[in-house]
Amino acid sequence: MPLYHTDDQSLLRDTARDFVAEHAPVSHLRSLRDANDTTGFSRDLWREFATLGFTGILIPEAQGGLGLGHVEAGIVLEEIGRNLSPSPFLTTAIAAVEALKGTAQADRWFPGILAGKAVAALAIDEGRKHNARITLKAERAGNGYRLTGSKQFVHHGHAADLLLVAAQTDAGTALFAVPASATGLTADPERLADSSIAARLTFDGVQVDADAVIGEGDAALTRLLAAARTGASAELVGVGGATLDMTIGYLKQRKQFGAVIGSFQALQHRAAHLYSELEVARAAVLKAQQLLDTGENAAQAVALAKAMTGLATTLAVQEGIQMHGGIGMTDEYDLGFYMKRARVLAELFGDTNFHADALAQAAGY
Amino acid sequence: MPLYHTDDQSLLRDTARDFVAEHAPVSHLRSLRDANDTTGFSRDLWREFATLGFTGILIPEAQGGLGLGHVEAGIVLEEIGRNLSPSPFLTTAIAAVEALKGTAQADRWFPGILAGKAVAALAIDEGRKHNARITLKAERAGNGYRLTGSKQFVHHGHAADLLLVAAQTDAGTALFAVPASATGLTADPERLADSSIAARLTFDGVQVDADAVIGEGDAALTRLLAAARTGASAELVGVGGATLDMTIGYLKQRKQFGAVIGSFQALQHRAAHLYSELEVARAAVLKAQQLLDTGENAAQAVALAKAMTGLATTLAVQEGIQMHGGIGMTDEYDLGFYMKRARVLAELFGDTNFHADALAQAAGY
Amino acid sequence: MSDLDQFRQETRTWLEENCPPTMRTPMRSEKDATWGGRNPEYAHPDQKLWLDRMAERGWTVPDWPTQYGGGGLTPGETKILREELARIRARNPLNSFGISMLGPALLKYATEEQKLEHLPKIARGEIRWCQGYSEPNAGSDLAGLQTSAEDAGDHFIVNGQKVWTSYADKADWIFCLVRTDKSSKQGGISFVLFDMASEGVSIKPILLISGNSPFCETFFDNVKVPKANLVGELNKGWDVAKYLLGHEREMISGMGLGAGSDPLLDAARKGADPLLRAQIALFQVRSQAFKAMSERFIDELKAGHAHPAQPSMMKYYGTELNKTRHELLMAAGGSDALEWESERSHGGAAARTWLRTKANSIEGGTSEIQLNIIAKRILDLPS
Amino acid sequence: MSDLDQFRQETRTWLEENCPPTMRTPMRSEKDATWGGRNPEYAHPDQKLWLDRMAERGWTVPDWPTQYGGGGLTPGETKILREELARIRARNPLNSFGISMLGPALLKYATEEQKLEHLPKIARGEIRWCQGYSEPNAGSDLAGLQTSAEDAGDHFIVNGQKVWTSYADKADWIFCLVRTDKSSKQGGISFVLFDMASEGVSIKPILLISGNSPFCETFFDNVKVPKANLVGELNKGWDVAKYLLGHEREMISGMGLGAGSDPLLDAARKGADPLLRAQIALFQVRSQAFKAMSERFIDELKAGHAHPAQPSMMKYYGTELNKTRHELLMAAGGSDALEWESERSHGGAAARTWLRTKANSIEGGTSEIQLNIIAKRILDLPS
Repeated sequence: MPLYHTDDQSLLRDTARDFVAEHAPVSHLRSLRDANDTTGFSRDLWREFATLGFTGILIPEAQGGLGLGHVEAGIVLEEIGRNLSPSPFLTTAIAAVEALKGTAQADRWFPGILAGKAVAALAIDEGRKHNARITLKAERAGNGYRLTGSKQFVHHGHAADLLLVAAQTDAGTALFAVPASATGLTADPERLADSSIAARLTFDGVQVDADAVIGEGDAALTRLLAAARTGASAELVGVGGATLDMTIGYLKQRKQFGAVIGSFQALQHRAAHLYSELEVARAAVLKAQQLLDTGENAAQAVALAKAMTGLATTLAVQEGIQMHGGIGMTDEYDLGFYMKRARVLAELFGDTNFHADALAQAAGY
Repeated sequence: MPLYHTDDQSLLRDTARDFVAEHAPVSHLRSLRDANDTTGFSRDLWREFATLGFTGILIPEAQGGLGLGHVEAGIVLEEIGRNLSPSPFLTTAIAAVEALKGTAQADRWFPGILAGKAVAALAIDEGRKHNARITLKAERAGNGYRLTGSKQFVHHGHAADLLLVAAQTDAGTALFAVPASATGLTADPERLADSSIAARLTFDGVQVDADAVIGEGDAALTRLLAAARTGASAELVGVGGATLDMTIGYLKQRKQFGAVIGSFQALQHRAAHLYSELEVARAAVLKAQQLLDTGENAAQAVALAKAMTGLATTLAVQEGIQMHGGIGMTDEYDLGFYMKRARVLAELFGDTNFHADALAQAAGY
Repeated sequence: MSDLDQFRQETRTWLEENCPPTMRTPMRSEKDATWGGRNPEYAHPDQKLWLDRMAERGWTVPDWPTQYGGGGLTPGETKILREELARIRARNPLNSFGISMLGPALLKYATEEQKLEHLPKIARGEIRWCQGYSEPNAGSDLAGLQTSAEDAGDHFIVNGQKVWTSYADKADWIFCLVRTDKSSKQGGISFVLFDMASEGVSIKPILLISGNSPFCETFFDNVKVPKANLVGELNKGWDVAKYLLGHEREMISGMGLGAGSDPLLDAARKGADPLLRAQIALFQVRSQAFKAMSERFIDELKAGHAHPAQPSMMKYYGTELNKTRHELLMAAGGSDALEWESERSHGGAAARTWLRTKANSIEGGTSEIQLNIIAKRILDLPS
Repeated sequence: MSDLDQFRQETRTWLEENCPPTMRTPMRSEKDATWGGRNPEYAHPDQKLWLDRMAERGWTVPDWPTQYGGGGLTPGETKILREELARIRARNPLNSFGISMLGPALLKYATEEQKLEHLPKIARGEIRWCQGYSEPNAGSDLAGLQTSAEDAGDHFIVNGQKVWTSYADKADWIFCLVRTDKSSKQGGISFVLFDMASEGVSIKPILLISGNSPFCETFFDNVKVPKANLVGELNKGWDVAKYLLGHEREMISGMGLGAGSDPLLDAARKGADPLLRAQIALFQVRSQAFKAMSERFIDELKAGHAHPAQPSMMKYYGTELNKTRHELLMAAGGSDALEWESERSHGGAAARTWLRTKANSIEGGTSEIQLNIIAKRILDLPS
């Protein structure tokens, strides 16, 4: 498979670009924030995503979805990144769908997702840094399990209908599909720097049926995380790309010392270096998406994509702010939002260091 | 003590600068190399160092030396670095003198060092990377010890009269003063990339008297290494400083695209950044020298000096070569010699990573 | 005992008696800082006590002459005072742009009348100053500034707009660059002082990405400024501004030096993944070496050995370090550090400070400007 | 079975039968490379066998047309051939600037006669080429070149000097930029080919800091060059040169991609201190991502989607990576890697290669030139 978008994929990109830029530009995020919105995204927008079919992008056609792959999902996510659109798309339509696919729970949740009603959240992290240690306990109880423990950094965790919860059973790791309405579950929503809302969740003996288990062993969690990390990488590419565009635009327009600052060689070289890093990151992401879609072993490509986009987009926002000078520091200008979102995405599902370390371990050192 | 040179020290610098530039400029190193010299330095030059008093710079006045400190030693070393002068000054007049000072062996070796005859070498490393592990065995035998094991990266090890050897006794680490003439000692000289010669030494049951022990426990070795590392840092400052000067000179003279390339902003900013790194490194070195001289705990300042000069001078030679373009790659031009020497010095007595790691451990993480 | 030893002993005793214990605890937030001014804000009454006691001795500005409210200390005594203050971890009695920026410029360029008028009030924290340099179209390029001061006999009429005026909304007076001659660029600028309560001055705070508003837009609409408030010669304000910028740079570069316990080391000790640990370890090499550089710089400055453009190097290096420090702190803090409003995160202190540091390499002359200055004035590279 | 599947099967079978086992082992040093030419050097006789067998099928240049000595393969087939060669770790049958640089330019700009004359000899490795671009006063700035070609009826008389001519001392022919019009800068340059055995050509190898001499100074003293050897239009050699530089850049950027087993990973596995391990891990992120970028670039190139200036990005990124790779290898190798002549160190292989890589970001257009090109041609930033 050549490492670029097919004509169909380019067409999808045009559609997604127009739609997201029109319906959820940065001003949309800004207005949610300024209104002190407590949901963290617009449910209307989520339904519009459904109307376009986006919420079913990974759902098989036989189950009413578009039956497309991670390349296509990434195309939508990149536009979400470019516009900083608050959306449960990544957690719901990508990660949750990927985890539910082929399980008994798919029939229960896919219709709501296809309709743009159901929202899913991912309850994975237990400490301030993402890591492989899961301590939330799932004990056998009745004809199911009882969950006890806590989670944090759960985007949409307070507004979701469905929580995908990584837990520890007697037999090892397992992934649970827990309805948000379950008794004993409390969600403590926290606004983050990028105006998104992530919850701290407490599971106080939450009782679930046996069929809440959607995967035992590491496989299900790994599949969910691969989808989530690749998605976050695509979103980072969007954030970094938009930052570069904004910065290049500013360099061409801002005058100092009687010249457009984009004519200064030092800034040109830094911009060219940044462009290179972002292009390389983009390639790494597309590679991971394609491998996920062909069903090959994508573990390393996924880690690579997340690690590389973390590097490239972090550089993009740093250079973006510095090259803009004072105006980039103002809340009125959009650039700061990009820096904040980049930071959150870089941290999400493991940062560059986490994945680089994982790759080193996988390579035997 | 203010963190700059006193008037006396500045005077010494002028003397050292004139002397080294006249008697041991880069062409001196080049001619030794081209003659395929097997000593690695000029014994005539070593005697001239003695005539100026340099070889006794750290030896107390009561024992015939100048009774100066590490700041002054560093002033001479910086000029050695600027001119890439091959010399046993660092190993002999700095490290060995510091280790022998106050021991019974001082009377035996100081006169030869003061006369510019005796040369000392430091046998510390046992593997390709400097570390704290000493396995060369010193067993009690007769009225002394028998040494068995091997060492590498021992500059002047084949030409020295005296070897300072870190060994492991039943009681722990100890430092031995071993005459090069000892039976069972073989030196295998190897030319290094920078045209210096370092030996691999084999100790095959080398018998020494009990008074060959010039220090037990870590203290003596630590004192020797502190002097050696601070000295190597000063030499690195010289290498980096000369590289910067050479590069700035070239930037002012070389024309491309109808302008002097030093007028291109991208190169200006990189040169200014390099200048900053070198200034910061220079301050760290002076700090370490002063602390050694006042007898305060200098361990961290020494590690810092070696780590920081490794960073700064490595950057200097990298940027130097790149900004020179093709001419810097030719053997005919001196710049390549600076790159090679910088690499050897960066590795000597622990590289930046080694010392940064040591500092982190000392800071409790 | 030498005179200096005796001075140290006396100072130590005085500080023990006069520095309130509350003023020896670390500041919890920016609100704990003492800025003085006509409408001073004190989070704790001891702030005022501590300020008054220090001002009484002239020790808010220990090395200024006594006739201007200073302590009249020698460089050696000043150093000892600072060491003794650091020893007991005393808080700064007075944060002040008047001290760090304007004062040195007045000492060098002002008339005796101006000195006697302004310096004592600065020393006692009675008047809080702000700086009016940057304009919407003159950021890095100060020479492009347009705020005009027209000659109206015994006063100027000032019209125009400044941006990035630090704490203009809290300041009593402003030191300000104005254009007094439109025919030349740098030559036509003058340095004037005026009261922010003057008619025609209006202020609009700028909300920053950190959620705070330390800067303002400041508008001047026919503001009357007496000619007696001109500092230095007419049309030679550029010299004053350059001199003063040097001091601003030093102050900002000081941010590279973490004081007291180091949160980054604390974070590392709590456990960081191996790659972050490596990054922190290498950062610490530069950070600690820069501490040595700062000592050296101050010593050289005192001895008159420092290159006049060295403050640019210090400002460049120190601010870049500080940005890196907070990137590392954010990485160490993980998702905890991303919280923006929670009590647990002290109202998003980590993230807000991280974002605030991004301005370090912009304000007071961008890193790019400092690199230009180093390249041209120290390395002598051609334009 | 699809046609491509069948092609793969046939190719695999043919390679199994025709690639000598010795040619499937890693090269121990540069001497094991096959360069062909009038006076070919073979460290092993199988090199010749392997070259001849591949050339016979046109597979030294699989995608060139058959009438010029190529294999006439489609892009899909060419990719499969490369994959199958990689699968058995076959050595490159022929290293050649004729293939990597000159060939593509001739295919685009040469006359039919020129193509028939030169391309088959390139394909079969009969003629070894070198490139005459850089001059003492025209390094990054090729437009400053001075080697002149004067019109003398049916031929030119070439005078001047080139530097950094790779392997000029081993080359049979040169492709060379010469000035045919002094009145314009880039407009007055022509692209000519001539035999290095021509009277008036002399060569002096340049000793490099690595101790090797892969480059030469090349002098032309009234060298006669038939006008039939002009490629493209007179005074339009700049276009040919730019086209060809694109190919050179691609080739050099390929160095960022370690092939086969990775010595850096091997070193890391043998044990590196924690900070070096961290640096290698982060390097690997960029290095592996660049592998993906290279795939993408080649795919886009084939599809005609690649930005025409994208080779500059590839060259920049790939060469900077390769330099970093060898810095890390030196750090991992410690004092062992500093030995320069010992057998143990294979004659200082690590250090010499490390030093050699420093030229990667200089030759074929410096990193600075590539960044200029990216800034102007891709990002559209103004001059």
